[in-house]
Amino acid sequence: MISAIFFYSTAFVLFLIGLFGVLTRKNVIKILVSFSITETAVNLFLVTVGYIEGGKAPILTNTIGSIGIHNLKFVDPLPQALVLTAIVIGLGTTALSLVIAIKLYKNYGTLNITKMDGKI
Amino acid sequence: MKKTEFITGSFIALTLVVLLGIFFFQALFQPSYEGKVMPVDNVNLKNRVSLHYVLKNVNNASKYLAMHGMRYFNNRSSVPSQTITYGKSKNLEEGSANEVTSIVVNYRGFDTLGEVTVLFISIIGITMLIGGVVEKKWIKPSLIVRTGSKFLFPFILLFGVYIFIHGHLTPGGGFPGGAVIASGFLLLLLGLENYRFNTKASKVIESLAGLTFVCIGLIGLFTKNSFLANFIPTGTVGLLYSAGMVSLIYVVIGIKVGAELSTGVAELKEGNKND
Amino acid sequence: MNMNYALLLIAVPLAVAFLQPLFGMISKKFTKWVTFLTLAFNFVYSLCLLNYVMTNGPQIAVIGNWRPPFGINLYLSALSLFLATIIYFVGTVVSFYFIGIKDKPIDDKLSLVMLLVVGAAGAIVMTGDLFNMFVFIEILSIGTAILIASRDKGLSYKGALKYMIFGSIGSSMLLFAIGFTYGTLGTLNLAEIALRFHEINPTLASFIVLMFTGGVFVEAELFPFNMWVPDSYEGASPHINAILSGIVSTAGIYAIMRVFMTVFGINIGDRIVIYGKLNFNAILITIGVITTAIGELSALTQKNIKKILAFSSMAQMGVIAFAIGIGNQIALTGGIFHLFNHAISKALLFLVAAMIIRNIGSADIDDMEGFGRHNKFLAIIFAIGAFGIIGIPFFNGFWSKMYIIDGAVMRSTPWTYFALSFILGAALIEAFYYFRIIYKMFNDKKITAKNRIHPFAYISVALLAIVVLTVGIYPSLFSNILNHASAGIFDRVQYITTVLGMGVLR
Amino acid sequence: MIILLYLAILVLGLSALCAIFTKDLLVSVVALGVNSLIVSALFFLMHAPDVAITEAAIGAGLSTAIYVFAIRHTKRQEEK
Repeated sequence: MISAIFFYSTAFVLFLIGLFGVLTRKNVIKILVSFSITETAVNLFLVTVGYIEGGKAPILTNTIGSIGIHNLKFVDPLPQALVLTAIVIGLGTTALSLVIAIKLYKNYGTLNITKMDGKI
Repeated sequence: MKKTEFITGSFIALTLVVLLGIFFFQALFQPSYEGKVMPVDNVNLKNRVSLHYVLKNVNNASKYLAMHGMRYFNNRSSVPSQTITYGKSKNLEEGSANEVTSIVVNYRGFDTLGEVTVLFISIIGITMLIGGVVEKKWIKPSLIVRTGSKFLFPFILLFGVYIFIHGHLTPGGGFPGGAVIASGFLLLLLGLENYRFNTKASKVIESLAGLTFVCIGLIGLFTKNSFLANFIPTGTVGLLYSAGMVSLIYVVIGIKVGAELSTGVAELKEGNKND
Repeated sequence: MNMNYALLLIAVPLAVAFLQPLFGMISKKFTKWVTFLTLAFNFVYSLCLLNYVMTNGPQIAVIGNWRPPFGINLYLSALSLFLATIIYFVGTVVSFYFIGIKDKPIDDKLSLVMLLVVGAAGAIVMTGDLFNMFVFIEILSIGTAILIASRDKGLSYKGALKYMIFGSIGSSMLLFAIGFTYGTLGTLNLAEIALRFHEINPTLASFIVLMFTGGVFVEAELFPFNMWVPDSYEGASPHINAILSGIVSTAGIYAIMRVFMTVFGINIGDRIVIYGKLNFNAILITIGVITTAIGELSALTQKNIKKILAFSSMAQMGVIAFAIGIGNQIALTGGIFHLFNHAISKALLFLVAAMIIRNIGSADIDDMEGFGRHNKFLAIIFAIGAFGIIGIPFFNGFWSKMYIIDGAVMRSTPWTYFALSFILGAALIEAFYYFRIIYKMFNDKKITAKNRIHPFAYISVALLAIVVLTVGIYPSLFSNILNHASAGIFDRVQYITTVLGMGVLR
Repeated sequence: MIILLYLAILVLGLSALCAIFTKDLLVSVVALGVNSLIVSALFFLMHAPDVAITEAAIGAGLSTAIYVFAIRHTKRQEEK
């Protein structure tokens, strides 16, 4: 089975790559792409918090049959619920930021944040 | 000059990022003799509150907590519970087979109301701010693309509806279902060159769906004395007509999210000439 | 009285907001009235609840019939309802002002967003769940970004983008904090975390606290996360700034108070110390001093009235963070009182600034020379608001700053005295630049007015000025509520037993 | 099986780096979509099918489309 440390490391490394992009990129859309990467990484981290080695997907089906206190086979469903919320919130934030970026381009004629300072 | 600036900037950012990474891993692997640490490899559901969500014995757990006090927190698994069998267990306090759905819509339904509001407000922001952006010319789609998108659209719509109607039984639910519906409209927007999305109708649908969600909550408040309380019998686990208001709310969410995301995509594609 | 009906405070604004697009098809003016009436209803209802809570002690409202550590609950104490009342009051006044200004095509959506922002801020101060707080913080930050961008100028889009970027960094950090907390303690309920937070390994606890700062410092305009303040305030319309300063930062500071003190803190002697390996109280004091110093010094160099008020707002947040860092009950009382004064006075100042800018068509303070001769009423009201912020004796800011100084002296360590001297020095600078504006206004110079001001605007600023004067002359009117409020933060056991039931400590 | 997983992680990292470092914004957005898709596969491996479906529909599908529309309204190449 796959260990949780593996997923934690992936999430952190992905988050750090995204953060590096946020800190160094100059293009607005590039910054937003970097943010999307960090958001994905945070979601990965949150799901990993609920990951149990050898657990099953938290859905009661015909093949699983029954669940009780002595045969808990599920991974933790609560972080998954949180991530479901976080993904949708991320989409809302991204869409709004992109519209703001479009309007910035219409106003300044550039997407480079260092070139915006001088104008208007 | 430009290059050195870039290199120093990257170097500073890299140092910051590496420091943060070391910090992360240090937080993850603390020695446990000083206090509780986050379990990495041996997570146990019995130490977490979601144990009661999975076993659907939250009401028992709150009675147990009121009776035993602090002892509950050290021993969550001693709360009386029952075995839940697929297709057999009846009239549980919460009746959906998909545990994630039961948390998203029922146990933590208030979060979902907020989440729907986040999406609503961001789409309102898009329609408000997009004014003055004009659509650019697209390449005219070929006959195959036009016919294919017309042919596929009803099936995609049907699939989206399927996903959110079965949200309490199978993976999926209102949000992915709505997203699938929106991708159907996206296909129409891309595939047919003179297709115009009806923003006004989708606005009405969206508003009414949102109002229905809050009204379901208010009915719970007035009949069961608590906002978003379940007022419909929960039925048998695993049947389509089960889980009480969960399936109802997920249908409403699916319609709302579908309308919202389609509006957002259409506005972003077409722009809005009148400011 | 059934406390579960307190949910109407959140459900009604949401329901009305969902209906606003339909109202917008009828008439734009109608949506503004709807927003105003909804917020007025919320204000009156929260006042009734505050009255009830003051006599009967803190209560909880349960959502979905799931009892607290398992479901989401609202915590209705004197503090939450007091701040909610302030938020709804400022929202009501600003929306009343908003009815008066000239109609624009986007006004129906703008009034919707305003309603949601005020509703979300009210939800943040009442919720008792960590993740629920995150969701409402997101609504607040997205709504605020839309409000900033709504002026439709290049600068406003820049400000909105900056705010969004800081908000995204903050929300990522907040989600990490939530993940670590849930993974360690297995719960998201604030009361249960408060009960068991000291079981966590101290290093991990410090990490969680540090990560949590990211989410709330953005809204609270505190030091490492306040780079968005100048651009956003300059870019936004001035009556939007009244919302930013009076409502958004109030909600942010509440989150800091509630989570850092009640939930992450432990009672030691007569003060609350934030648990963990790092001495986070000292860090908060340092952050407060740095924020105040940056704010006041930058305000001194500015010519644009919106920027001056923005930096001043940042500085006041620094003062409140200093009060929180001291952590004894008198300083906390002062902090809450100062938060109240700041919300009312800053809303007043921004609304008056909006009227002045509209009247003379410029935001530069040099162009305002002689405005006092031209329109005496507005200039006097501006002076009242400014005196309230500076803390001239017998104005509201005086009493709250006295409380804070009292608390800092009671703490009496060399570091506190050092920080206090900085805060007092900053207050002198603040007095200097406010007096400069007032002096300029009453200079003898003829100016020509460009636009007429709607009578509603006069009514709303007069209302706020009356509150400022009342608090200044009868501070004892609020002392009962304030004592209850600070006790609500301080008495952690009461918080835990109210939410989880009396039997929990058995 | 495990080799496939390591390969997926490798592609994940490469797509993230590509999304950040390339000059062409369209390439960057497509790399972001690939990134989301692989993360959604990881969600599935972690027994979170709900999250996996949502991530695939929203993160990899709609979000990419929105980015592409935004790039059409602005400029495709990152300027110096």
